[in-house]
Amino acid sequence: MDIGKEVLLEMYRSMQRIRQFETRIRDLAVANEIPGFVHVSIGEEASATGVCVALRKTDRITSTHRGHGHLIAKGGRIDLMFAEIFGKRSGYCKGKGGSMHIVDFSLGILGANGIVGAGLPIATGSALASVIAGLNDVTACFFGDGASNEGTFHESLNLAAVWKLPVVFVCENNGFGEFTPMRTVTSVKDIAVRAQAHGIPGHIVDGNDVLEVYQYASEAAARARAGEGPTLLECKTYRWEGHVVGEQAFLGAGAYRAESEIEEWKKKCPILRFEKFAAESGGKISGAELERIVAEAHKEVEEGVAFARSSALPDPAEVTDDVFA
Amino acid sequence: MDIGKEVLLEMYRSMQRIRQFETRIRDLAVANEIPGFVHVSIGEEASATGVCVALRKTDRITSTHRGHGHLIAKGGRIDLMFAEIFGKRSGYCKGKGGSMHIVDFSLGILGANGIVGAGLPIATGSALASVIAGLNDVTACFFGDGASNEGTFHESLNLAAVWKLPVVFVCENNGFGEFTPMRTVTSVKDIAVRAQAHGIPGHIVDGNDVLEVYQYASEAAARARAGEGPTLLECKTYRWEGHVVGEQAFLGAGAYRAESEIEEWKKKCPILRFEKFAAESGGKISGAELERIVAEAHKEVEEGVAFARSSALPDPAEVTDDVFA
Amino acid sequence: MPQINFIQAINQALSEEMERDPLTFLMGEDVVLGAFGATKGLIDKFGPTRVRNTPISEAGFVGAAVGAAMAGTRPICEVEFASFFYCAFDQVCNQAAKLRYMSGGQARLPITFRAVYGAMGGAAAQHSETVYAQFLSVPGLKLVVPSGPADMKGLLKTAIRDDSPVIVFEHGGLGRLKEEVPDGDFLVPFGRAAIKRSGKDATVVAIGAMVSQTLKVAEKLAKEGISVEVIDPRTLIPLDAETVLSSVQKTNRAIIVDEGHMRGGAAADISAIIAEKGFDFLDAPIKRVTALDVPIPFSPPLEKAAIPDAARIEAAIREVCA
Amino acid sequence: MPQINFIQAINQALSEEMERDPLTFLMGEDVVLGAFGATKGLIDKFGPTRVRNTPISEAGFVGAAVGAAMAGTRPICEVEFASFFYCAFDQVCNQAAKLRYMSGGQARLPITFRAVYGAMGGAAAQHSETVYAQFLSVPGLKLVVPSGPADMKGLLKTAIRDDSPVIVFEHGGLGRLKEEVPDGDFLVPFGRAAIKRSGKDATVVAIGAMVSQTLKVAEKLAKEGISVEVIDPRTLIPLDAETVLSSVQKTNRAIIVDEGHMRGGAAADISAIIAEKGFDFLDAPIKRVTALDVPIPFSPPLEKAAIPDAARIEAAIREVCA
Ligand SMILES: Cc1ncc(C[n+]2csc(CCOP(=O)(O)OP(=O)(O)O)c2C)c(N)n1
Ligand SMILES: Cc1ncc(C[n+]2csc(CCOP(=O)(O)OP(=O)(O)O)c2C)c(N)n1
Ligand SMILES: [Mg+2]
Ligand SMILES: [Mg+2]
Repeated sequence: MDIGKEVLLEMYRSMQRIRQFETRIRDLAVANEIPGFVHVSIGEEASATGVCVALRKTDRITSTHRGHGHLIAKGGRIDLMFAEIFGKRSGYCKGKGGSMHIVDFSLGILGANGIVGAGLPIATGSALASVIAGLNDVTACFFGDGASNEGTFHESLNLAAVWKLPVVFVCENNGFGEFTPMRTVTSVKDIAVRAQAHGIPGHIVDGNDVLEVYQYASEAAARARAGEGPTLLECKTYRWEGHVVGEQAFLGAGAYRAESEIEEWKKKCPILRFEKFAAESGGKISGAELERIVAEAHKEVEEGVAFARSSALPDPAEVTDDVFA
Repeated sequence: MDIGKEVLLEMYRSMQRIRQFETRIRDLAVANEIPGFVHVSIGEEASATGVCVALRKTDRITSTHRGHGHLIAKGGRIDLMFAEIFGKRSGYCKGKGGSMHIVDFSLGILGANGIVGAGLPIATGSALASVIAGLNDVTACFFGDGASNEGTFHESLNLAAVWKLPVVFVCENNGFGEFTPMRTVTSVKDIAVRAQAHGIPGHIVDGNDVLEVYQYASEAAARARAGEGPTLLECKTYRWEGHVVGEQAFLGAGAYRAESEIEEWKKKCPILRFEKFAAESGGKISGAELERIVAEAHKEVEEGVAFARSSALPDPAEVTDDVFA
Repeated sequence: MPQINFIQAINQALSEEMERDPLTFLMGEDVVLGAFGATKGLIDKFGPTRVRNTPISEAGFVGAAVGAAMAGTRPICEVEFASFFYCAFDQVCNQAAKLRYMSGGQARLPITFRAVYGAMGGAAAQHSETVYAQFLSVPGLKLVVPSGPADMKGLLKTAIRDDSPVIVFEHGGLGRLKEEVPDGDFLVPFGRAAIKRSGKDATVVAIGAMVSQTLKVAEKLAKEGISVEVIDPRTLIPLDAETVLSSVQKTNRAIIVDEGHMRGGAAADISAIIAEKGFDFLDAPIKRVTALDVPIPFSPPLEKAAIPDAARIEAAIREVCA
Repeated sequence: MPQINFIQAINQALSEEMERDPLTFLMGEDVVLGAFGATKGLIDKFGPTRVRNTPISEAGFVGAAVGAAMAGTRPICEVEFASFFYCAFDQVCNQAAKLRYMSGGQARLPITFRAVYGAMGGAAAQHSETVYAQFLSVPGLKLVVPSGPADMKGLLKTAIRDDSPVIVFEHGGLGRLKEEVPDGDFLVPFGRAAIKRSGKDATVVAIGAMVSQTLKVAEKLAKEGISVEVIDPRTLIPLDAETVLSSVQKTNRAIIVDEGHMRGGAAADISAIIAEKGFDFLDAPIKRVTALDVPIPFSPPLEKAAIPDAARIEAAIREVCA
């Protein structure tokens, strides 16, 4: 598969925006500038990016509690995300949702979700809507290895398979659910195998290789669009940071995984990997181009933080708005 | 596997008790002598029997809304069952449960269940209790093809697999969930395949061949007892009667399946099949022995009906008993 | 006006609204065959794309309704017996009810859930429960409990056109109840209670199947000169508290009759509103006539003892009027 | 007596009861590490057979607790945040709550569920809900809401020894609240309310985290000569209605303060009991101070506006005492 330069740069831009956003959010959370729980996806940028770059603007996604990366990859506005996570009126959800509940309907982002596994039936329904309305939009559904043990995972795969719905199920297997190693609570080594329980294709994907993710996602999306039904992609990756920002404070380092394991995975950084690919691209992509993207992302993030900080908090009177349509 | 004569006769007795009980209950329900919903398992006697005969008295089972056969096969008392289904004080549950909720703790029957798929986690927990208490009892879990689309099915298989629990999952695939053909709502042709999603053995079993069911169940129970974990058995069978007794009254015949299909399956009757086997057993089992069993079952059923009819209804004052321990 | 029954009223409402909006569709277990009548024939009118049998996966297909609604369609989702909602509670309570609010008003969730509730004669604890109380304190849901065919048609049509999640509870015992129902576009608004009978001595708020029971009792007591006002709230959320309170202002006595349980039930909810906003009108304690706080038993004499009947309704009215 | 906090009290109760009965075991997500302290160290004392990390499968492991209990063990099942119960509602409400009754008293279900509830600062709608009202009208469950470390220890130990399913709700904001807690075998019985402060002008029934808030307000009002009696029911099922009613008989005024919602909430439940059984004692409307009927919002000023605070509690007391 020959990937055009524009698309390649788009991938790098997405990964940089995610990495810098998440790093900044982490630091702001540690500095107690942000209320509530914050889950970041540093180290997992390639799966969010590879999938969303393979989608059309009119396609939809569902996300998770660790959703910043998915939203950014689908085109989410960093300033509105910061504002929401700061709890400001100018945020995506007027401050009502926060980190775990960011939504942007204009971009087909049906939402992050605080309930593990809840996004799978919702994504399946979103794909069903395409069939009902006669549109050929695809829905991509992000979820974790832990979520694949929720009954909603199988109920959704079954429903999508039986009705041949245009949905791509993307499992980001980062090896842990909270502080529990995936292997200790999961009956199979590879989540992709579970596709066999529903007679649909299941692929193991190197989740730190944005190009490989992009290829599998493109094929799965094309398949879905052609009316051939769902695909399950298992992106093997790893989360560098804690399950929730600040966990070190009460857990201490090495509480549930070895520092060395983290270091091993940092060597497999999806961004470094792409930069290596670019360097070997025989000038197709220049270092200068990448540096400009890094700088642009940095500027976008800093402007986003400034926007969020300078924005007003919601008026308490708004608390009763938006319950019913 | 060489099966002793006592065991063979026990199988025949069980199938006869089930067939005659279910036939009688059906007629009583049609005659409006019984309140509520009644689901009978005529034609499915071999799966209940083959599994339960392979169990020990101290082993446990969970059952379904179509549970009479499971209870009888595990040794349930027909008189107490009739009394319960008639809503009498002398019934298994003092009239509080009815057809869908019969329980006999003394026989390890943890109960029929009105909620499809609810028995799977309960059976898994019953197996967990064996591990906690250090006993080597096995739990067999009956459920239907429809139930295998509930999330509890996968959550239970996963949990049992990860913890290597002594449970045997027995799917009675009779081709329908209510009036919906299994193939129209299920992503796979064979439920047994779903064992692959949990790395456990899954076997397709001729559910109308009590001997084959007995063999697979014996192996699965031995495996569970040896601490090697759960097995999924899919018993292919068919229900001769409606989903619920009386459905013909409002559906009419042939509403959702061809009469010819029913006739085809009646030719595969598990009882006839066993009688054929007996006839070819070279005198190991005589026709007279089988006739005696038929007569005994008939007597037991008629005495059970008489007991139920002559029993008293519960005293309304008992309505508030048994809520809390 | 033609006389039709409860089930026919549902069928009419579904058919008319699916006719009206091509983005409306129906899904649930066995809706294609429509064995019990409510969805019968819809498959022939609207075809397999818009009338779908689901697997037995309540969380899965209820959640699919949520996603389909957010993506611009208008699902009608049937959950056979209301107690099966328990298998999909997260999708109803954490998702459908909260997504609009959490998204700051971005999400529209035009979903209509239909389910059968109540004791109908030996269906036992898992098929006889009156489940709406469990949704009362989940902000974001609208709860509808029609007491007869005309309200059923008009309220169900309103529910389908509503852009928020609505649960329509159908009492399993009312199926054959007949009355005159307007043809065609007949809508009953939410939040408007019906004064089923006016009276001056006591206000009885009755819900769902309890309405007809209460009217019979009121009839009887009228002969003795006890004049009972019977109010059917029709929708529990939104609730027409004004109509209830102004009735209590007139009668100075309040009784709530509900098939749900006493503890934490809809009767307690309405009683508390009266005790807070209508206290000064009251000359007597607020009585509740509800199911006993036990799972609904199977055996008919026990089931009868568990749920409210005419005798208990009558006794309660006499007590507060004494 | 040693001063320990809410979390330490939980840990002590769990450790002592698991010591006491070898058939007691603990399961839930991440209970082995016990990141938040409640289950910390139990793995070292009791080993991997009795302290089990579950997959993220609430229906599966809650149902496993039901089966394990029926098969003779005594599970303690942790469900992190109470709103995750929604994923397992069938196993709690259709199974655990009903199986004893449906089996005519054969089944014993000694299960203790633990879960965190309430707004704790920016956890948003799916992690801040006060969920006990949804269980109030499900007969067969016992509901416990401790307001401090001592009650937490004593009630949790009682829960674990109880042979019926019990849900113990722990407010997420009380974790560091300290008080003196008796060592060793200290049990608090169910169905016995605590009079946290006696007074004569008004009765305030406060639940869970609202107890300490209400006591502060009572303190303040005392200085102005308004004497408030504060009652902590401690268990919602069984409920000690007698203590509440005799207090209202003395004060003639009743207010209920609860972090749950107004519609269909625990406050409505208690209000209705007073309006029915204590009507003649009352000189004023029964006020409820509850969360607004909205999903709990994320942003702190909105969250603060949504849940009851000292100002609203004070205003309500002044209103009924006026
Ligand atoms: C239904 C439900 N159960 C439990 C939780 C608590 N929880 C939040 S994130 C998480 C781990 C999820 O693991 P995984 O799906 O692998 O996603 P990851 O955090 O690794 O990205 C858990 C258990 C929840 N939010 N929802
Ligand atoms: C959770 C739940 N959903 C739906 C139902 C209604 N229902 C009762 S039996 C049944 C069909 C079950 O099919 P299957 O599991 O194949 O068992 P079978 O009836 O074929 O023996 C359904 C849908 C139920 N009782 N519980
Ligand atoms: Mg993970
Ligand atoms: Mg079946």
